[in-house]
Amino acid sequence: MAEETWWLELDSPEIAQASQPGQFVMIGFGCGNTGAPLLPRPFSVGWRSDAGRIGLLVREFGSGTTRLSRLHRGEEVLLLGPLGQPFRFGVEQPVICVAGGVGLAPFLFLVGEARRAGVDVSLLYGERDARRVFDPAMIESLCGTEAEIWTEDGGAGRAGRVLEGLTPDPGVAVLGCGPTAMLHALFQFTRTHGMQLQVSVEEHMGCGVGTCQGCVVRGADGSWRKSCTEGPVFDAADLDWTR
Amino acid sequence: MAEETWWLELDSPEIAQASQPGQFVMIGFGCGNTGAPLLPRPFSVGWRSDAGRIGLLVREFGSGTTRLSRLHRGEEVLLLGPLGQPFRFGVEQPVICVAGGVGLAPFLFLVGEARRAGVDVSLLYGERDARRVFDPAMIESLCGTEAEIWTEDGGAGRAGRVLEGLTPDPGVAVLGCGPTAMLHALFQFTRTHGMQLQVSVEEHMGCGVGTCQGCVVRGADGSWRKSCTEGPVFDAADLDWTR
Amino acid sequence: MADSILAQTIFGLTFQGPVLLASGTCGYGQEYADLIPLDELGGLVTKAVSLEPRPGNPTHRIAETPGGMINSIGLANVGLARFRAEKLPWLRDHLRRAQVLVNVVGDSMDDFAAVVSGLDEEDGVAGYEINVSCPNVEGGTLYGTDEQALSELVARIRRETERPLIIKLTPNVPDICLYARVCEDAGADGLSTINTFPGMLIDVERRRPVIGNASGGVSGPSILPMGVYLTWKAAGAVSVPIIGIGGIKSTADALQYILAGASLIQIGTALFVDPAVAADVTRGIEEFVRRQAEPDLAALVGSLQMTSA
Amino acid sequence: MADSILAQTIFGLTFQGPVLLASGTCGYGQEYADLIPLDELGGLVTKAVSLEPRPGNPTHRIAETPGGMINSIGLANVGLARFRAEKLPWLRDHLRRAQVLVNVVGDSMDDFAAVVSGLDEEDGVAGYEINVSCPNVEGGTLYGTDEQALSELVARIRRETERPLIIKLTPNVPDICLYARVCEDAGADGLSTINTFPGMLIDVERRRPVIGNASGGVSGPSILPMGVYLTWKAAGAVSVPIIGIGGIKSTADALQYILAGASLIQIGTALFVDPAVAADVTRGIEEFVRRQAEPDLAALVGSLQMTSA
Ligand SMILES: Cc1cc2nc3c(=O)[nH]c(=O)nc-3n(C[C@H](O)[C@H](O)[C@H](O)COP(=O)(O)OP(=O)(O)OC[C@H]3O[C@@H](n4cnc5c(N)ncnc54)[C@H](O)[C@@H]3O)c2cc1C
Ligand SMILES: Cc1cc2nc3c(=O)[nH]c(=O)nc-3n(C[C@H](O)[C@H](O)[C@H](O)COP(=O)(O)OP(=O)(O)OC[C@H]3O[C@@H](n4cnc5c(N)ncnc54)[C@H](O)[C@@H]3O)c2cc1C
Ligand SMILES: Cc1cc2nc3c(=O)[nH]c(=O)nc-3n(C[C@H](O)[C@H](O)[C@H](O)COP(=O)(O)O)c2cc1C
Ligand SMILES: Cc1cc2nc3c(=O)[nH]c(=O)nc-3n(C[C@H](O)[C@H](O)[C@H](O)COP(=O)(O)O)c2cc1C
Ligand code: FES
Ligand code: FES
Repeated sequence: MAEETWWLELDSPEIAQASQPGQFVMIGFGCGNTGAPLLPRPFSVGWRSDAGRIGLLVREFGSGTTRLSRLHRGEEVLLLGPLGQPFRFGVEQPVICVAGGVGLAPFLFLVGEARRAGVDVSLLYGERDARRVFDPAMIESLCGTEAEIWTEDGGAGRAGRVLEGLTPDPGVAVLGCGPTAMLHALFQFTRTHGMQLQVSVEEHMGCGVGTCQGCVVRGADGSWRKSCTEGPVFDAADLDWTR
Repeated sequence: MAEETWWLELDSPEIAQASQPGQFVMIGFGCGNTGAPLLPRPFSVGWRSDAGRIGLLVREFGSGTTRLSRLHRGEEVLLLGPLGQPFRFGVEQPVICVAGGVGLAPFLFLVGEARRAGVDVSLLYGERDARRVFDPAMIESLCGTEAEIWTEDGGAGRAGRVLEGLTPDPGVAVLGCGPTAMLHALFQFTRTHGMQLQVSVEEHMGCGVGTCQGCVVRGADGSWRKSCTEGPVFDAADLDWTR
Repeated sequence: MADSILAQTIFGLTFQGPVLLASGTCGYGQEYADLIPLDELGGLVTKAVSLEPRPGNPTHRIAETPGGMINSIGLANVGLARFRAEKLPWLRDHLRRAQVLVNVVGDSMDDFAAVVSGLDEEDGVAGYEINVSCPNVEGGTLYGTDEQALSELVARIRRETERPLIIKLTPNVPDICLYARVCEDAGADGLSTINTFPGMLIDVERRRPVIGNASGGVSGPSILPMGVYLTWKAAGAVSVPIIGIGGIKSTADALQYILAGASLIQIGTALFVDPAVAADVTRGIEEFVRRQAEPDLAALVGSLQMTSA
Repeated sequence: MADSILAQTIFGLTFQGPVLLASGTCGYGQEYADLIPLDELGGLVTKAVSLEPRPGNPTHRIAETPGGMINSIGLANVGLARFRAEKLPWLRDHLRRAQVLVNVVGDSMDDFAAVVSGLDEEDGVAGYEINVSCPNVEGGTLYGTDEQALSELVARIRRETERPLIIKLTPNVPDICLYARVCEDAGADGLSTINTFPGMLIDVERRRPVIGNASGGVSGPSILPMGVYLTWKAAGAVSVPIIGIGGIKSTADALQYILAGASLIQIGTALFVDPAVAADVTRGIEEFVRRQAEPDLAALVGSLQMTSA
């Protein structure tokens, strides 16, 4: 398993049944929890099983993910979801997923579903170095196909940034999830080459359901868009990429 | 084991070596702990081994004791101690220890030490009901002698309050630890019968070492006495029992 | 019947239970409709409504603090016209027993008055909670910290409506009693205590504030003792009813406010932690009233005893 | 040498490190002598010293709150005469590099002045921290919340001493900048921000306040964002150095204050959690300065950037 990144499975038949790739869940520890995290944290649904289980790819970062890393078998957490707008794709157009780091999560779910639906889909996955790369065998078993892996230092897969794996092709729909810098680069690339792009964005969240307006991102028209209900997946063209 | 009461052993050679019966330790979870308890909590040293281990008798109550109940083997806690003034006793005078509830803790330590030093010591131990009574076999093994057990409902040992086990005798030194109401009754009894009394008091603590003045109790002369450094064991005659 | 023991008439309105959802944490109700049995609660307070729409502050707007959170939403709201046209009809249709209070903000007395008078003919608005205490916008606490201005503002709004007028106070004053009395004297029907504390978090690696607007308002469990204290002080200073707010996430927390003198309470941040908390606390308070063998909830309000045991 | 990178001259005094122990949480030093390498710290601030001894408040004096604690010690202290006779000699003998600031309280201007003048001939006192911000005694924040009275008090004490005069401000005001400027204008050499927030906890089963004196001051991690905010505001309002206080329990917490403009910081409540925290934070700050490739700590003070990345 990749360093400080792990796979977490939770039983939640309702969420498993209703989830679509790109949607997320809020995971919290309830009002009885006295320590951090107070607020629930958003995680992309990374897989679901017919048996009513969802899988999440979690990378340890701060208090929320640290707390998740200490979950023991059988422990309960609060789950709210599935939330937000999924990625849109269809058999009529080939799809390339571009994942940076833990942004891989939604695509683990999407690639499998899309393939089963007969969509022509491929997955590019970049990490800084080999230690961070999520188990390729596990990726293949979840997706039903291999990912094209890139690492900046070349320690695993190809050497370079994941975008180098992308070939210009206006007929292809690009789906992106990862660090902001990567999404910016992806936007430039797809705009230059006239390709459609959807991205999953990340912003701090409060409620996860549209009440608090904490999670907004700037739209192309200057308005604020709630990433929890109008996103997290947006058409890149609808967002403001100027800052 | 008694309901919601358990025996906790911690390795701390320095504390084990230096502890005297009646002294306490502050147990805390450090500055990295984000949840309750924030402040460390005081616990009487309930036993020590030559191998450098101390034993505590803990009864679940609020956030601190709940957190302690979740300690897993090998986990580290912050220990400060031994702190405070111990009970004073000697071979020249028989000693009767009167424990109410988890106030049993310091006497588990004291009775064993006192017996080994050749002191004539006995232990009265009261609880509300049988379910709360700490394992008599364990008491005997720690103390080297049986405790006289009282429960209010008669479910274990004798029926009644623990004070009923006390016979007037001015030649005996009484040591008390337990709920405030019991200590008050003990004070009345010993004063009426001209017996010496030392008590271990309980007050909310901050620092445990005399800096914050949070833990004071009212002295007989109206002054405030720090229970962490001047106590927790006081001569009953030095305290204010009027309120 | 389960409700009757909790029912109270406050500000001339019937509240079936003491728990309301706090302004800014429940949107305009609809967003929580699937998760919270809104019409079984005491009520809800809408997100602030201003005369004109407000876009709100830059991002990040939210961050977690020790035992709480900072928000700097900046009173982002759809404005009076769209609130009336798009949000109020839903509330009117779906909240028939729960009371809807509209949280009102403005840059000037005229602004506040215009929002209130613009809603005063509308059904579905039970009363107004006047927000003179938002730390997230320039001048947001202006009226809340100037006795003279506050008095004029309350009197001015009072002329616009006969509906319950509740002033939401800032904790950020040396003596909340002064402001509480000013509101009562100027004709307010009640007080809400408290709004958030100004706070700031810094990302030390980047040497920048975490919050886009640099600072924001601190809410959540960490402010509970301050809120209980200020509610207790305010309750001792005025005779109008008080809504206690700040850090409530359990029955015991809510009861602290009620014993301190609050007739009603609001839950904000804890809704994010668990939307079920509002119903849980309502149930918990009911159990407490029964367990304490009190005739009803009202008997608990302000029943804190000050003599030692 | 390890110290030089952290050393600063503030108020005309040399502080070998930026960490001081906060008033009321380290007694008169001696109590912590076995646990904390006091003379390796920046310094400590004594428990409040008043002209006459004060017995302090009834019990309970301490309780835990969500992410913090309430204390209502009531400025219990031995009084000027005994402080001078019994406490100061120990400090003088044992703290040779760490600076000792004496926290001063009084009921009147004369009281404050008398304590300061009563210590001003004594060696071992590096300066005074004037406490106009204690929420635990009647009138404890009087001077801290009245600009005119504050100005007169500072001017009055200024006449008694040429030693550094630092005013410890209350967070409980609408605009701390006003009070910060008043102090600077009246001759203060620095400010300490912040003291505690008034708070209350209620034991709902007993329907009584947990704290013997009903309310007390809230300190600890829960007030961190408020303290950082107020330090940042105060630092922007005055040019005298600031000591940041409130909720610090880690290097990152301390750095937030420093980036916000504090030259020094104090740690209080966290000492109870772990007495090692003061030395740990000192070490952590030193590592941070090196890692950020800054010449020294002073380069970090107030280095918060406000433009977005
Ligand atoms: C739609 C969405 C899907 C995500 N999916 C995944 C995933 O599949 N796997 C994964 O590992 N991570 C995912 N994340 C990120 C995940 O939520 C972060 O790992 C988490 O917020 C970091 O939290 P922490 O508590 O560990 O760190 P903290 O130290 O508590 O927070 C540090 C950082 O986390 C972010 N953060 C803090 N509070 C919030 C909040 N309330 N809401 C959102 N972010 C916050 C900020 O960037 C902050 O600087 C997703 C985020 C979003 C918005
Ligand atoms: C000298 C001394 C020795 C003790 N020995 C034992 C022992 O051997 N075994 C045992 O089970 N208990 C012992 N206690 C009591 C133990 O400290 C309490 O069980 C504990 O404080 C309850 O803490 P909690 O966190 O579980 O409850 P909380 O809910 O956090 O606190 C509830 C109650 O605990 C007490 N409390 C809260 N904060 C503090 C504080 N900072 N300091 C002290 N008390 C506080 C108060 O009574 C409060 O109402 C001792 C107490 C003292 C003073
Ligand atoms: C995200 C968010 C938005 C808020 N918006 C408003 C608002 O528009 N008007 C208002 O009066 N209070 C607003 N508040 C303050 C809350 O209504 C409440 O007073 C405060 O959060 C304290 O309660 P809590 O600790 O239960 O959250 C907001 C609070 C949060 C967390
Ligand atoms: C037990 C206790 C006693 C205190 N006594 C004083 C005091 O005498 N004078 C004073 O100015 N501040 C006093 N304070 C306030 C602290 O110095 C500090 O300003 C406050 O606790 C915030 O810092 P912290 O969160 O690090 O504790 C006291 C605080 C505590 C917890
Ligand atoms: S997280 Fe609350 S509106 Fe999106
Ligand atoms: S606990 Fe701090 S002085 Fe006793």
